[in-house]
Amino acid sequence: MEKRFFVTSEPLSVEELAAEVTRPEAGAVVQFIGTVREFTKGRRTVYLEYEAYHSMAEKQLEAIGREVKERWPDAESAVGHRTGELQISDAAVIIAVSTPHRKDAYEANEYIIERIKQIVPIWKKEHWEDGEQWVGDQLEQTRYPDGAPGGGNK
Amino acid sequence: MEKRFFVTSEPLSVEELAAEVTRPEAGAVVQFIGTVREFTKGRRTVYLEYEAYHSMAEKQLEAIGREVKERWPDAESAVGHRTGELQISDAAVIIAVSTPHRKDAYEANEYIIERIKQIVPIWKKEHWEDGEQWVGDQLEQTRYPDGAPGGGNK
Amino acid sequence: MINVLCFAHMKDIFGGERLAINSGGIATVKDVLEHLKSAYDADVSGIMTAVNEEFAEESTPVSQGDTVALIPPVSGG
Amino acid sequence: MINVLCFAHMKDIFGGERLAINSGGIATVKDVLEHLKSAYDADVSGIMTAVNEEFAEESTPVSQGDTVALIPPVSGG
Repeated sequence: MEKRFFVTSEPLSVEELAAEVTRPEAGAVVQFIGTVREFTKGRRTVYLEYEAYHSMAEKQLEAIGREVKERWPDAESAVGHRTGELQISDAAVIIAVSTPHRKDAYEANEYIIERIKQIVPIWKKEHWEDGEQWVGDQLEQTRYPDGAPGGGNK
Repeated sequence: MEKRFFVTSEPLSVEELAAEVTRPEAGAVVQFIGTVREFTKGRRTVYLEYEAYHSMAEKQLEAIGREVKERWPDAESAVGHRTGELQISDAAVIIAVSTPHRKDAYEANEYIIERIKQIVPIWKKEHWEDGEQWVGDQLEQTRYPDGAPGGGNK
Repeated sequence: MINVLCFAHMKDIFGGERLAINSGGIATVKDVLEHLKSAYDADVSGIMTAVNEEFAEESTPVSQGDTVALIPPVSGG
Repeated sequence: MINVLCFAHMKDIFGGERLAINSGGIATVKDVLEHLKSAYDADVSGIMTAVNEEFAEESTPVSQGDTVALIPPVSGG
């Protein structure tokens, strides 16, 4: 079997992620696909760049998978996160969760994306027409106001 | 463009449904895949048979799409429902919703499956090793206790 | 004539997907159901209906050429 | 030596993905950060760290051959 929790520079496939969790015991599969949005806060993104601490990111995704198992013992989950240069509408992350009954699949799926944004060492850099910036906080509470702190690219 | 809300006897594709709603304005796509579960209440399903009032079912799915637009104006949705004989793990329904921000995509998606189970004229018949039965109430509040009421197949 | 469509276990009750009933004396959905009850000795109590693909009430008018569907509790999804 | 991995804008601050620093006098993550601050005049305040791929505290021990990663606020998903 392929890895259930992985980071890759290759395009992600919803078909493959869904297949990873589909099984006779499941009546529901919920998938989340995080896609590159063209406009964020009125500013046009040309492309995004994702970087990962690859080995640790996969470990953290697996850890989230174990958290899910503790909270929803009947759930099976799989996550793929892409790295590198992504164009508008490309899938950056796909999360698939299967459960016997659908309510749990929605809840566990949403739990996973929240946790990814908290504990998985992956970073994105916005590339605009007139600049670029590492995004500091996916929860959108803070953003480095002018490029990287302490210097760095503008 | 293909129909966004359709009933078909052909296998459904998560790839195609996701593609229907993916767009530059969206940062999130949530998909629900309703799959045929092997065991329900301890009884083993051999296969399911889905029947639809085809033309009305598609109209009702479109009506649900309009309801979604009223509640989540930024959402785009697509639904495919399959009919005919379905084997264990086959997808009976796929719902795809895209929104700029993910919370809405989960909510709107769950809204759609709830509404399908209320107002779309589609029926399923369970086929077990020792019998068969039209399922009377998807909300699982009632089930005809012994086959069809007023006679019919056992 | 009035076309009657039967789905799910209604098909078994009426022995087919489509019936045609004479529109004489029929003005509403209620009349259609009464007719079916007496002509087929069928229990259609509590069944939902649609007239020309729109959900209907017992009081919904039905006339020559209309299609009335018998809609058991749905179980899609 | 102690391996230091720099991600996202940390790469720009330190001019590369990997640094190697001498383990002499280094016992904890805090020592590593102090060293980087003085050697690179870099602001690493508030940065998270991992030692050998596990999230760490300032008090987490670090020894010869360990890998310390500088983890800016993550933004995956």
